[in-house]
Formats: sequence, C-alpha cells, structure tokens
Amino acid sequence: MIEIGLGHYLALGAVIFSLGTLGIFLNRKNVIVILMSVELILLAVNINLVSFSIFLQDITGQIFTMLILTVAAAEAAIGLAIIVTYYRNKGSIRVEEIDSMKG
Amino acid sequence: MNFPILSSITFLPLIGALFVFLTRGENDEKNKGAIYVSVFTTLVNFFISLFLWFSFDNKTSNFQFVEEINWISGFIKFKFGIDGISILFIILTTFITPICIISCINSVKTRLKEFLIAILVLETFMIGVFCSLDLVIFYLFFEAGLIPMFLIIGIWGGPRKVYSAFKFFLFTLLGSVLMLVAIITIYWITGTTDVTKILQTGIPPEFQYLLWLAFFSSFAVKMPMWPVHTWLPDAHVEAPTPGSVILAAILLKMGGYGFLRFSVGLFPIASEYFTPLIFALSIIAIIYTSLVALMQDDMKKLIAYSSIAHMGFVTLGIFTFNKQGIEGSIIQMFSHGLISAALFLSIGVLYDRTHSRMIKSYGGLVHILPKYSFLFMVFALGTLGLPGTSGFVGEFLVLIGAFKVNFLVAILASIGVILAAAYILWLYKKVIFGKLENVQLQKIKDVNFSEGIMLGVLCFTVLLFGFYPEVLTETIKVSVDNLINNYKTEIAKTIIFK
Amino acid sequence: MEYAVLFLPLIGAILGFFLKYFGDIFSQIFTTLLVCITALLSFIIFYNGVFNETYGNYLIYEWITSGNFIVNWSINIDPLSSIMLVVVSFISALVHIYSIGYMDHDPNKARFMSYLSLFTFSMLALVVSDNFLQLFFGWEGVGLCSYLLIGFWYKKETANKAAIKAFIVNRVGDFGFAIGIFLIFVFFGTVNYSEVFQLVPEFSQKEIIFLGFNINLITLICVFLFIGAMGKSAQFLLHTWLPDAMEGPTPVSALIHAATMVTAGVFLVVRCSPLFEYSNFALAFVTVIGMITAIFAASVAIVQNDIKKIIAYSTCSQLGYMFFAAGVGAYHVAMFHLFTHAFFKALLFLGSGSVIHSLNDEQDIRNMGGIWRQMPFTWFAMIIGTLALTGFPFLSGYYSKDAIIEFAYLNGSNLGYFASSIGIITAFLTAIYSWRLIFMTFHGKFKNKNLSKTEIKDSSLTILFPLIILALCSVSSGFLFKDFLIGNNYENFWRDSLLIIKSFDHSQIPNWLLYTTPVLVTLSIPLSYYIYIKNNIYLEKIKTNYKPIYNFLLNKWYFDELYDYVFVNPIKKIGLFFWKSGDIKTIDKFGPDGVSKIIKIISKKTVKFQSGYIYDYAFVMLIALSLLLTFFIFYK
Amino acid sequence: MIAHALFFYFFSIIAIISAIFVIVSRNTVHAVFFLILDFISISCLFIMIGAEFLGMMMLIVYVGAVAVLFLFVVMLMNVTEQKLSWFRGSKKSGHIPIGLIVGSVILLELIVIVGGWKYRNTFAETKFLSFDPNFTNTHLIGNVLYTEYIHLFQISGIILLCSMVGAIVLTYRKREGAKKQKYFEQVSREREDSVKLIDAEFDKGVKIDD
Amino acid sequence: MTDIKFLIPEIFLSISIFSLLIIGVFLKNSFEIIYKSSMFVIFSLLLIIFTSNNDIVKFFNASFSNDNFSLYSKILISVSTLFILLITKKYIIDIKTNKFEYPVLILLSVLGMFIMVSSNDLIVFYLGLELQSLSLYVLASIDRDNLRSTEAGIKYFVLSALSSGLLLYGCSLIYGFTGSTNFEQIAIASTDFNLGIIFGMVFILVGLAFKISAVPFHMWTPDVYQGAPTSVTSFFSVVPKIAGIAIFIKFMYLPFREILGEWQYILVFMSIASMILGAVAAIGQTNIKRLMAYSSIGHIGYAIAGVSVGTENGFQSTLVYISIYVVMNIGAFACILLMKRGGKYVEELNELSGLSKNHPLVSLGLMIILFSLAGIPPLAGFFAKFYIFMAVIENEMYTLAIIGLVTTVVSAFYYIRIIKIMYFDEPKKPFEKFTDYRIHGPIALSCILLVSFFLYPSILNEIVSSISIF
Repeated sequence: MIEIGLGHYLALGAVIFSLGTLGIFLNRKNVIVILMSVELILLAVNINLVSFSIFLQDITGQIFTMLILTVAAAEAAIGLAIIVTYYRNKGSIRVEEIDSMKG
Repeated sequence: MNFPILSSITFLPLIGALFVFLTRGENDEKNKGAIYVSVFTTLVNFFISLFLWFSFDNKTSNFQFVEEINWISGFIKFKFGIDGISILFIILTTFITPICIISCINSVKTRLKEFLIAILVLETFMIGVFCSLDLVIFYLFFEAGLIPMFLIIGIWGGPRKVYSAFKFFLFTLLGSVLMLVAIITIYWITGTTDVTKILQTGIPPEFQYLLWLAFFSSFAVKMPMWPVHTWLPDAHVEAPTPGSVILAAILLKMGGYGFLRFSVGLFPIASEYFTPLIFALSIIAIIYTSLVALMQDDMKKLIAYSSIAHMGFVTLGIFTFNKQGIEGSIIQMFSHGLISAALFLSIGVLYDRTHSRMIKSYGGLVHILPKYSFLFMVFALGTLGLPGTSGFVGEFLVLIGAFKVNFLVAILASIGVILAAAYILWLYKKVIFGKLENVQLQKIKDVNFSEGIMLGVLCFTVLLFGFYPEVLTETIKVSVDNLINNYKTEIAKTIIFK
Repeated sequence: MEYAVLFLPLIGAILGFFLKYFGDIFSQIFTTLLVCITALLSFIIFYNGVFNETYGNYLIYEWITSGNFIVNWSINIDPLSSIMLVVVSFISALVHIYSIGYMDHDPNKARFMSYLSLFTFSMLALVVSDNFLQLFFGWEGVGLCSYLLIGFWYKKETANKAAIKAFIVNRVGDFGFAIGIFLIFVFFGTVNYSEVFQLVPEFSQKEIIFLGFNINLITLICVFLFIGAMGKSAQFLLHTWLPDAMEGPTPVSALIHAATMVTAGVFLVVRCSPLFEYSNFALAFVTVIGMITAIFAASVAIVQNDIKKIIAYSTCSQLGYMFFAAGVGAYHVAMFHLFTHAFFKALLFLGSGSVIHSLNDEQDIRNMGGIWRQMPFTWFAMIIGTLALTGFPFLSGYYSKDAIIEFAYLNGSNLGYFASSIGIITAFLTAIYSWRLIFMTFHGKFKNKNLSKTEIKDSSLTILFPLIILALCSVSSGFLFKDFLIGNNYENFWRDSLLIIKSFDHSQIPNWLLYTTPVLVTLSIPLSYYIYIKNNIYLEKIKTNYKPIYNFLLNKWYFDELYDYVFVNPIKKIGLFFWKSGDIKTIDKFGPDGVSKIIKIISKKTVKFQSGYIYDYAFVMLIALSLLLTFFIFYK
Repeated sequence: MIAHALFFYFFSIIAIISAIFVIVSRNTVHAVFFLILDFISISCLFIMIGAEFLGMMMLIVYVGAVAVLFLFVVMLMNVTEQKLSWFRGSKKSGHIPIGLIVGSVILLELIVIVGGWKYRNTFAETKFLSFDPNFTNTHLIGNVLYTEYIHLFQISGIILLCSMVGAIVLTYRKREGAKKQKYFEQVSREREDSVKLIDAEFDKGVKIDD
Repeated sequence: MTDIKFLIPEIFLSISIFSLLIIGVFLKNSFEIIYKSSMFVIFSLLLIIFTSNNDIVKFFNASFSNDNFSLYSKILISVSTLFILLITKKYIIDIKTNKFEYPVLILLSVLGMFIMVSSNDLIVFYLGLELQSLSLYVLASIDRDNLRSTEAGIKYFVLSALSSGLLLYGCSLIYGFTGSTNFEQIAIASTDFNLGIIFGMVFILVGLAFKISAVPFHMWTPDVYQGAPTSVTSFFSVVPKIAGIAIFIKFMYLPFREILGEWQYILVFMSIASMILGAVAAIGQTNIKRLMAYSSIGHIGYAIAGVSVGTENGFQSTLVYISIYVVMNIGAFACILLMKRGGKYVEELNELSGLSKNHPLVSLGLMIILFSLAGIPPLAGFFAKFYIFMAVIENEMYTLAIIGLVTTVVSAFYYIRIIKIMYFDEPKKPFEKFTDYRIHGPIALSCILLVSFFLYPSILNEIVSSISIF
C-alpha cells in the first residue's frame, strides 16, 4: 500500500473510467453531464497514458496525452455547440426527452 | 471452337428483350411490335434449338457443344455444354416460351411490354440452367430465375399475389442458399466447380451426405416435394396464365434436372443412402397431394396439386437408379411440361373470358365450347396417364423402375394414378359437362385463333410423344446409361472400400 | 389387310368426326362403312387363319424402348385374336348401323359415331396386341371410350357420375393389371406374350417375398392380372360401375357393356392361360369370383326394374360364368360362351334399345307391358335373345352354358362340383329374370301413362336389321361353332393360343346333369309367366313378407353405399383433412407462415431495444463490452 | 516514499470523490466545479510523478478553457437546477442496480488486468524515445513535438480548425441589424465620398439625410 | 524528408481545405463555387492517388504507411465521396443547408479518413479517426433548425464520444502492455499471451465496431440515419464505412495479427449478430432511411464475416464486398433523393407505391439495386456475398456461412417488400419530375455496373488480389 507503483495509478484510472461510463448511462436528465462523463473517461485514459509513459520511460505516451487533451477540447467545443443547437430547437436538453426517433 | 450455339440460344432472348424494351406502342394494350419481336425471337430460338437437337449426336454420353471461357479468373470457368438429358429440357423451354408469349396476347392486359421482357429474360435464365456445366453458373441461373418470376407473379398476379410472390421467392431462395454453401464447399474439396471434372475426380464419400442434403434442400423446394410444396399452389393460383405455364412447365423441372445432374451424378453414395427418404417423400407427395387435389375448388390449385403429385413420380423415378426409372422420370418431366402447360393455358382461356377460376362457376361448357372441350379432354387424359398420351409413358416407366426396386413403393405410387383419374375427371365433369347454368357463360366464345394454335400444337405433341416416345428415349438413352454406370461404379467402389 | 383392320376404325374416328362439317349423315355413313369393311376383313382373316393358317405377327413400329423394356406396336393374329376380331368388328359394325337409326334425334351424331369407331379401334388394338403393354393401351383406351360414351349425354348429371365411376372403378382394376405387368416385366424381363409364356415353366415354382408375404410368383401375377380383368369385366367387388353405365345410349351398352369391352377381362384370362395354368390358387380364385358374380348378379337382376339394368346384371352374371369356366381350366369354353354371349346379349340390348326408343326413352319395365303386338319384330328378337340367354335347348346359349356347367363338373374337384351347382342355380335364376323382363315388357297390361299405346310403332329398318342379323346368329352360332370351338378336336382350332393342361373326359358326365339345366330353364317359362303376369298378388306377398331381402337385392346388396362409406367418403375426408389441416394448418402454419410470423415478432422485439434513448444505447454498448471482457477473463 | 503515498492517496481520493460528485450532484454548476476539482487533483498527480508539462497543460486547457466553456453553456441554457437526482427518470426502470453491476464488473476486470502489468525487457527495444535525465519534462516534449511528431501536431491543428468550423456552422447566426465594423468600408473611405461641400442657403437649414 | 512525397494527397487536401475556407469566407454566396471546387479537389485527389507511387513505404517514424491497401481504400473513398457530392447537391440546396462549410466539412472528414487508413501508429490513427468523427458530428446536425437533425447529432456525438473513449482506453492499455504505439511493434510485442493486450484489443474493437456500426455497437445507426439530412445519411452510409472497414482490416491484420485466435471469436459473434439483426429489425421499418440503416448493419455483418476468416482471401473478399456495397448504396440513396413530392422530400416507404407506373426507369433501377442488395444472382451483390462465403467456407466456418445465407433470405424479405411497394401496389401521385443527370446518371451507372458485373466478375478480385497488408 505504501509503495506506490504503476498499479495504483492504473487502478485510479480504472476507477475514474468506470465512473465515467456509469455517468453516461445512469444519467437521465442532462446531456451536459454526459459530456462531462466523457471528459472523465478521457481523463482516465490520460492517467493511464501518463503513468505508462513515466514507468516505461517513454515520452510517446505523454505526447499522446497532449494530443488527447487537444482533441478533448475540440470535442467539447463541438459537443456543446450541438447541444446548444438542439436546445434552440427543443427548449430542453433532458436526456429522456431526446427520443423523437426510435424503433 | 465452333460457333457458340449454346450461348446464342441462351442469350438470344436477352437480346430480344432489349429490342422489346426499345419498341414503342401507342399504349400498353396495343403494343403489337413488342409481341412480334418476342414471338420472332423465341421462335428463332426454338428453331435453333431444334437444329441443335438434330445435330446432336446421341451415340455418345460426352458433353457436346462445349463452350468454355475464363470467367472468374483462377476460380471458375464459364462452361456450357449439353448431353442427352439437358437437350430435352432446352427443347422444352424453347418450345413452351413462344407458346407463353402467344398466350400473353389474350391474358395479359396491362404492361404487356414489361411482361414480355420478363418472360424473355426468364427464358435466358432457364436455358442457362440447363446448359451450364459449372456449379456456380448453374446456381447463378437457377437463382436468377427468381427475379422475373417474382415480378410476373407479383405484378400481373391475382388478388393474393403479394403473399404468393413472397412465399415463392423466399421459399425457393431459402432452399437454394444451402446449395450455395455446398457448391463452395465442393470447390474447396475438389478444387473446381466444373461438373465434368468433378465427375472424373469424384467427391469423397464422407462429404457426400451433407452436401447431398444441401443440394436436396434446394431441389426439393423447387420440385416441389412434400412437405415444402405449399408455395406452389399459391404461386400457381395467383400467377397470370403465362406465368403459371412457365412455372409448371419449366421451373419445376429445374429441380428434377438438378436431382439428375447433380444429386445423382455427383453424390452417388449419398443418393443411395438417402433413397428411402426420397421414396417416402415421393410417395407421400403422390398420395397426399392427389387427395388434396381431389378436394380443391379452384381449378388452378387443383392442377398445381396434381403437378406436385406428378413431380413425386419424377423423384421416385430418378432414385430408382435403373434405366426405366430414370428415363421414365425424364419423359415424365417432359410430358408434364407439355401437359401442365396446356392445362394452365386451358384454364387461362376460361379465365380470360370469365375471370373466375372457381370450379363451381362453370359447368356445361361443352355446349358452347366444343373445340375447347375436346382439347381440354386430351390434356386431362394426359394428366391421368392414359396410354397413348405422353403422360402414360413417363408414369409407366417410372412405376416399372420403382417396381424393380421396391414393390410397396410402386404399388403405393400406382394408387396415385387412380386418384389422378378421380380428380381430373371430376374437374372435367364439373367444368365441361353438365348443364350450362351460369348465365354469364352463355356469351363466351370458343377458342380463338391464337389459343387454337397454342393448344393444338400442345395437343399434337402430347399425342405424338404418347404414341412415339422413341424420339425422346433415343436422345436420352446413352446419357442415362452413362449416368447409371457412373452411379454403379461409384457404389461398387465403396462396397470394395468397406 | 391386318393393318387395315386395325386402322380403319381409327381413320373413321378421326375423319368421321370432321365430316360432320359436311353433314352428320356423311360421318355416320363413313364410319359405318369403314367398320363394316373392318368386319368383313376380320372374317377374311378368321377364315384364312382357320383354313390357310395365315397366323402371324405384324410389327407396326417400336413404341417404347427403355433399356430392356422394349414394347412394340404390333398386330398379332392367332386363333384367339382372330375370333375376337370377328366378334368385335362384327358386333361393332351392327351397332354402327343400329346407331344410325337409334341416334336420329341426337344433335351430336358425328361425335357418337366417332367415339364408337374409336372404341372399335381401341378394342381391336387390345385384341391384336402381342404384348401386355399394348393390351394395356387398348384396355385403357376402351375404358376411355366407355367413359366418353357413358357420359355421352353430358347434360345428365347421373350419366356423368356413372361415367366417372366406370372409369375410376376400371382404374382400380387397371391398377392391379399394371402391377401384374410390372411383376411380369421385373421377373421375366419382357412383356411380350410369347416370350413370357415360354419362360413361365421356369418360374413356376419361384416364390417371392411380396409386401412381407412369401407368395408364388405366378400366382401373384395371375391374381393381379385377374384384378384387372375383374375391373373391366365387372366382376364381384368391382362390378358396381356396370349397372350405372347403362346411363349411356343403348347401342353403347350393347357394344361395350355387353358384347366386347366387358369381355376383355375374360379375354385377358384366356390369353394368359399359360400363366394361369401354372397357378392353382389363381384358378380357384378366378372360379370363386366368377361364381359369386354369377349368382350375385342374377339375384340382383330378379328385382330390378330398369330394363337395361336387368340386362346389365345379366351380363355381369354371364361374365361370371365365363370366368368360372376359365377358372376350372376350360378356356375354350369360356371363349365359346363369350362368343355366343356377344350375339345374344347384343341382341337383347339392341332389342331393349328398340323398345326404349319406341317408348320415348322409357326404361322402367313397370311402365311397359302389352306392347308385343305393336312391335312384333322387336318382340320376336327379344324372345330369341332370351331363349338363347337362358340356354333354351339348341339355341346358342344352350351349348355354351351347359358346356360350362359340364366342364365345371368335369374338373373333378369339390370346387368344380360346387361351381357346377352354382351354375345350375344361376341358370334357373337367369331364366326367371329374363322371362320376367319379357313378360313385364311385352305382355300384360299397358302401364305407361305418358304415352298412348297406339303411338307405339316398331323401330326403323336400321334398327331392326341388326336385330335380325343378331337373332340369326343367336340361334345358329352355338350349333355351328360348337364342335369347332369346344369339340373334341378343339386343339386343332386353338392351337397354341391357349394352354389347357388338364384334359377333360366327356364320358364322365352323368346324364342327370345334362338334363337338369334345360329342364329347369324350360320350366321357368311358365313359372315366371304365372308369377309375373297371372298372379301378381303372390309376388307382392313375397315382396312384403321378405322386405329386408327384397330391399337387399333391390339395392344391389348395398354395394354402392358400402363403397361410399368405406372408400369415397373417407377419401374425401382425408383429402379435406390433408388440405385444411395438413397443408394450411400444419405445413404453412409452422412452415413459411409460422416462420415469417416468428421473424416479425422477433423483429418487433428487437426494434423495442431501439428505444431512442441515448442512455439505453450506451448501456447496450457497455453491457456488450463487459460481456466480451468477461468472456476473455474466463476463456483464458 | 511515504509522502509520495500520502499525496497519491490524498489526490486520488479527491479525484474519485469529485468524479462521483460530477455524476451525482443535482446542480449542474456544482458538477462542473467538481469536474474542475477532479482535473486539478489529477494534474497534481501528474506533476507528482514527473509529468510537469502535462500537469500544467491540464490546468490550462481543461480548467482554463474546457471547464469554463461548460460553465458558460450551463449558465446559458439555464438548466442548472434539477429536481431530485440525475438518475431517476420520469419512468421507473431498474437501471440503477444493473448499471452498478455492469460498472463494477468492468471495474473489477480492469483492475485485474492492470494488476497483471509487468515490466518487460522487450520494452526497452520497442521504446522509441527514452527519457534523458538531463532534461526537464517540458524540454523533452518540446524536443520531439516539433521534430519527430510534427505531423501529429499539424493534424491536431487541423482538428482544432475542424472543431472551429463546426462550432461556427452550428451556432453562428447572422443577425439582421446588428452593428458591426466594416473594415474595408471604413478604411477605404475617401474624403470625397464622405464630405461634400454644399452651399447652404440662408435661413433654410441643411438636409443631411438624402 | 523525401518521404513527404507519399503524403502529397493529404497535404494537397489540407491546403485545398484552407484555401476553400478562405474563399468561402470572403466570397458572398460562395456555396456554388466551393461545392464545385471541392468536387474538383476530390477529382484531382483521385488523379494524384492514381499517379502516386504504390511502393510499400513506412515513413514518419513508421507512423504512416503507404501501400496498395491504403491506396485502394483511398480511391474508393474519393470516388464514393465524389458521387455522393454529385447526387446530394440538389437536395442540399432544396433543404437550404447550402452553407459553404458543408463541402469543406466533407473534405475534412475525407482527410481524416485518409490519415486513418494510411496510419501505422495508434496516435495517428486516433487523430485521423477524431478528425473524421468531428466533421461527421457537425454534418449530422448540419440542418441545425431541424429537431431531428440535431437530435441525430447529439446521439451520434454522445455515443461516438463514448466509443472513442473506450477505444482510447484500449490504446492506452496496448501502449502500456506493449510499450509502443507502432503497429509493427505491437504485433511483435504481442506474440506472448497477455490478457492486457487482449483487453486493449477488445476496447479498440469496440470503438471500431461502433464506427462501422456492427452489432451490438450499432444502436446509433438507425436514429442517426433517419435524423440526419438525406445528403449526410448517404455520405454516412458509404464513405465512413469504407474507411471503418479498411482500418478494421488493418488492425486485425497488423497489430493484432498474433492474437487472431482471440479476435476471431469477437468478429464471428459480431458478424452473426449484425447479419441477424440487420435482417430481422429492418422488417418492421416504414422509414426508408431507417431501413437502409438496418440494411447497412446487415451488410457490415457480411463484410466482417470476411475479415473474421483471418486469411488474405478473407480480407480481400471483404474489400470486394465493400466496393460493391458502395456502388449499390450510392445508387439506392440516389433513388431516395428523388423522392420529392410537393416541394418536400418524403422518406416513408409507402410513398414509393406505384413508382413503377410513374417513373418506370427509376423504379427499374431501384429494383435492380434492391435485388443486388438482397444478393440475388446474377447481380453484383450476389458475387460480393459469394466471395465472402468462399473465404468463410474455405476455413470451414460452416455455421457462419449457413447463418449468413439464411439471413440473406430473411433480409431479401424487406428488400422485395420495397419492390412490392413499387411494383405491386396501387400508384400514388407521382413524385416531382425532374431530370438531373447528377442523380439519374449515378443511378444508371450503378445499375449498369451491377448488372454487367457478371460478365467479368473477377475484375475486382484481380485488383484486390495484389493487395496485401503485410
């Protein structure tokens, strides 16, 4: 327990990853929270990559992380833009109301 | 290589269809040009195929007029060729198609042009089936025939056309997909799908059983054998007259042809093994469907059920593996092609006039339609296998063949002959004899020129092949011998092997 | 000449039909002429055969060849066929002539004549065949013509029904016949008579396993062939069609259902005598069936009221005679009876036709009576026919029928004795009903309400001419041909066309047997006159006292009802069951329709997963992911 | 070592708890704040294990930009307060227990897997660029980012461009009557175009807008 | 730096994108010209690819690879994009989504796909994937005033983000357990069994399966296909599928080639599930776009069946399959784009009723396409399936083959249902008649290709057989 190794970090990543996935499908009310859950998942990936990179003594993981950061930002921007347009049409972003197409 | 006569008879109708496509009539009903073009095409095709028959050498069992070109490079060659068995089916096809087209004049009132195109395209596929010497090519044509037939039933069909067309399409498709699996498997086992090569190399016995079943599933549906026959009555009833004719006369024969050429030819050991199954199903088909036919109130349905029973004789004959049985089943197929076509045309003649297929709405037609009644009588007699009609020769040979193998089977099958007499005479009595009670009927006219030609020609052929079936047996003799010899040597090999 | 014999009727049938466009009379004359020529030629052939021994086989062409199954169209002339040729073509010619007169009111004369000629052709083809398959062709061909002619008056529902019944019952017989042919081909490898008959001795002891039974091959073949003969000759169990067949025009009944077609069965048995001779069981079977038919038909004929039906049952009965004659091994006697029967039965039919014709198609004998003065020629002809039929001494029937009874006795076995006694009883019954017919029809009071007696005239010459000829034949044929056909030197005539192994010794016949029948027959004339004309009350008494028996006989032993109950109705029910419950409710329901329904249900269920909610979609993905992960955790 | 452990547990517990709160809190604004807290604690962990540059980047990009964007949108849409919790929808469904089960299954399996990680010698061979202790983390990244990984850098630029274009396409609306600067018009304005001398008549006034 | 010449298509594409953006901003009403020039760009791109070198070269630290496989995919992508742009133009103008960014976004996604299919490294692959996905999110909701379009956008975005999250997690596991992001290195490092790599593979597979909408990761497909404007749907159903399948193949055959035994299970499972679901769920559909979505799911099932074989024949047959699929789908969507009545585009299936009377040629074309989609010989669709099953049966995966063929029958049901509506049902009012060679031309071309394919069915095989990834 005291000796903090790679496993601890990866476990942390795994916990956050699971929480992120849970957040996506447990949520019934607000799409923005889903977006935040996606950010959590990406965060978990970043934890993994950075800790691997440190423990492997390989810089590639960190470069990857950085690029993921960029992409996450871009994704957030587009996601929020879509949510805004949807909100303009519907007047609500409740997840349970996004069901005009099914079957 | 000589002139590719097989390809030309196969693809000529397609070219004809193209020309029909280009014709223009002022409206649908009066598109004479389309009819002329298609009649011309199919007749030319018929004469070419007759020429083919005359130049056919019936002394050898080898495939003749073989054409071969590279098709799927590395895999499959586009290979055509015929032997004594296939040529009869080609003749049958080219003979029936012009008749169908002539019958369109009376029975197809809408979208004539499209109809003719469909028929011509169908002819190409049908001839292709009988010409192809490669499993994949065979499958290709075998399946492709579904498309035009589906449209013929669906577009020009009766009130329940959608149900029937779907049933026809899906049923037969389901049957044949398994055959595709088998064909591909054969390719991987033997390294080729060329029938002649496979015949030389043979298929290892341990594979044969499953492969046979896969082929069987396809042909049994197409034949159709009991219990996968239920699509046929529906399809027949709803299809327009020419559609029923083609369906009964030729499409059903593909199954029988398949059994002969592939099931027996390629998998002799499995065929031997599964013979009891086939016998059982054939017998059930013969008796069961004859009994069902006895109770029908729809003429086309009755004929459809009788077709199933007759196809039962065909399967029975094929799996007797003796000369009489196999020759009998080929002749039976040929004659059923003529007779069922004629019966459907006859019913079509009535349907065109009164728009009813119900038996009870007719009666006493002989008073007003004497010629028609006569022709119908000949075909009815052909159906019940009266000596002197082509129906007898086939049935009798099949029964002899079956009797050689198994008494019980032959006796049970003979019961079907009695029942056939019962239902067809009952039909004839109800429709033709009796008092003319339906007022509507009094105005209808006897067969007109085109109908007379069609039915007359068919009547002539039915009697011709009844009195002189030598024409047919001479052609198929050597090929059937070869088939049986192959079968016997293969069986003998396994016995030694054991 | 032989070819002409066979094909002239065919030409007549085809061309005669088309001649109607020039006028019905042309086609009538044309067909009749051709058949008459045929008859003439047959006589010539017969004559040449008997005296110049011009028997032989004339090949037409090969019909079917399939492997070793080779069948020819051919004309085989031997004593048996030549005598049949004579019978068939002669009667046919007379019936053709008769029909010209008889059918004068009918609108479809040409068709009728053409059918008759076609029938003649088929019958001749049957007779002259040299193999079983051509025989079968003719067999079915005459069946067809019989069907067509019974149903000739297609407006009549009963006629149609009778036609179908005739065809289908015949088909049942043919089914047996066909199986017989199969057996012959399968074991002998050929269907040619001469080849088959040569091989028979080799196979005489062969036993085969047939449907689980161990049966002698020859017996089996014979039994099946005989089933065919039973169908065609309307023997017991398969007889039901013949009385109904009287719905057809009377010339048809005369030609087909009395003289020629129905005797085809006898012909078949006689033709196959080389086979039957090797199977005692089959012979016994033939005898028993023949006996039963003889007495059964006679018993039914006593109470029938339809003039033609009486004669039809009489025919049945006489055919029974022929069969048991064949059954006891006296094939030549059977043929002889066939020969004489053809004349007097045709005479009876044509005579009754003349009556019917004159009475405006009245057939019920209760509506006749007392007309003998109006139609003397017919009356006379009928009397002669009846006398011949009943076996009145020195007329043709006497020779043939008595010979049958004698030969049955001579057979020496218990069965033979039994058969001969049955024969005697039947002869008595025959006499009773025949005279009943005569008395009810021509004597007594005139009972018809629709027609006054004065309107009745004798028929035209075309009708009477054949009657006269036939009457002459009925009187003389027995006497003339007796020695020739069944005399001590019968082998000179029959040669090898039939095989009789057993020899009959005529000296063993006790005299009482020789006299019993003629006496009974003669006695029956006054007896029936008393019962039917003088004292009807007695008859009525019997009717009321023995009502069940009377009804039993009147309803022909309830055979039609039995068959309806046992075969026809169940078959219809089974058919309906297969269709509704089998095809629609089982195969379709669980097959295509069921599968498509299930797929549609699955489709609806699957589509429900597609709820439209993002979280559900994500959930499905994650569940799948976790499943995959779990799979790999536990898989490795 | 202990300090390391203590800090690790401290930050990671904060990270996990705030992650939980991100998905459970009723108020969206709170959720965003918890997300920020999560990012901060994770970046602290990054810095702790030696990835200083990325730690800082996290703070700048996530906390500075992304989170603010989230807050902005949340406020814009006025969807902050939600009644009850996130989880309960208007329809009753048993999704919470199943969801928890699935989530924990995934978690457990992941932990099993990551626990199985071993350092292998082969890694040294596959390694593409190894750390040089003489340089700082930032230096190292800077060294390769514009050389070895220039293509990645460029592509991520295009991605950002794409997101820009996308966001504009989706949300930008031309509003009628909005005052804007028109550079070309303003710059290219000439004296002659804008100033006109007119002779004003006496006692009549000047009409400006014509 | 000489390797840069292998990147010329991508570079050309990016430069064109920039220039088009600039032109678009500065020109007023620039949609027309941008649209046309983007088509021109793609056309030139095709020329560039055709003239480019097809040596197998790895460059940029082996993070890119230039080979036949990627070139083939690129050609396929560009051709289909070109045709999609051609057929959808009228629609875009009609529904007033004629913003100049539209073609630019399409070009951006094409760029993303190009990067993706030529990637040889997890990072490059991920960036390409994201570039593609981001553009697709925007495209899905491009009709921003339409509720359905934006809803489609939201759904696609959320689920796709989740899937890329999963995929990334997989990448991180792979990176951690193999120590590299390079495909070759991964393959080398994964020779000895390691559950971590397998888990990484599973995660990556899930992400990829989502992109090509394989069951059970298909859930977004019907909704997005239905909601997005038809122009975008047609793009969705064709182009990203090619790229997705291409990269799918690449992953299976390059980095994960050593753990074939493991991924085969997943692929067979996904293939069977997709085939069945695609066949079954489409039966009850009434919206033609939704139906096409399920149909594409089914087709992906067959494509994956080819990949799952794990041999060269297998993936080659998949390439053939996807090529024919592209031809069919472009034709089908071109027909759907003709369904305009009273100024409005209609999407319900029963609107097609009686099409054969009013538009005989179009219905003929659609019929051919549908029969081909159903895989009835002698049309090209049959050969597509034929090659797949050749490969499948070669490896004795009979269950897969039989299930696949049986589902063909089930799926034939809904294809012929459309034909039934067109040909058997009573006609409705005709659609708006317009002759637009940009739509009718591709339909005709597609039909001709499908029909005449049987004359020389090995044409694609011959091209594809020269392709190998290794």
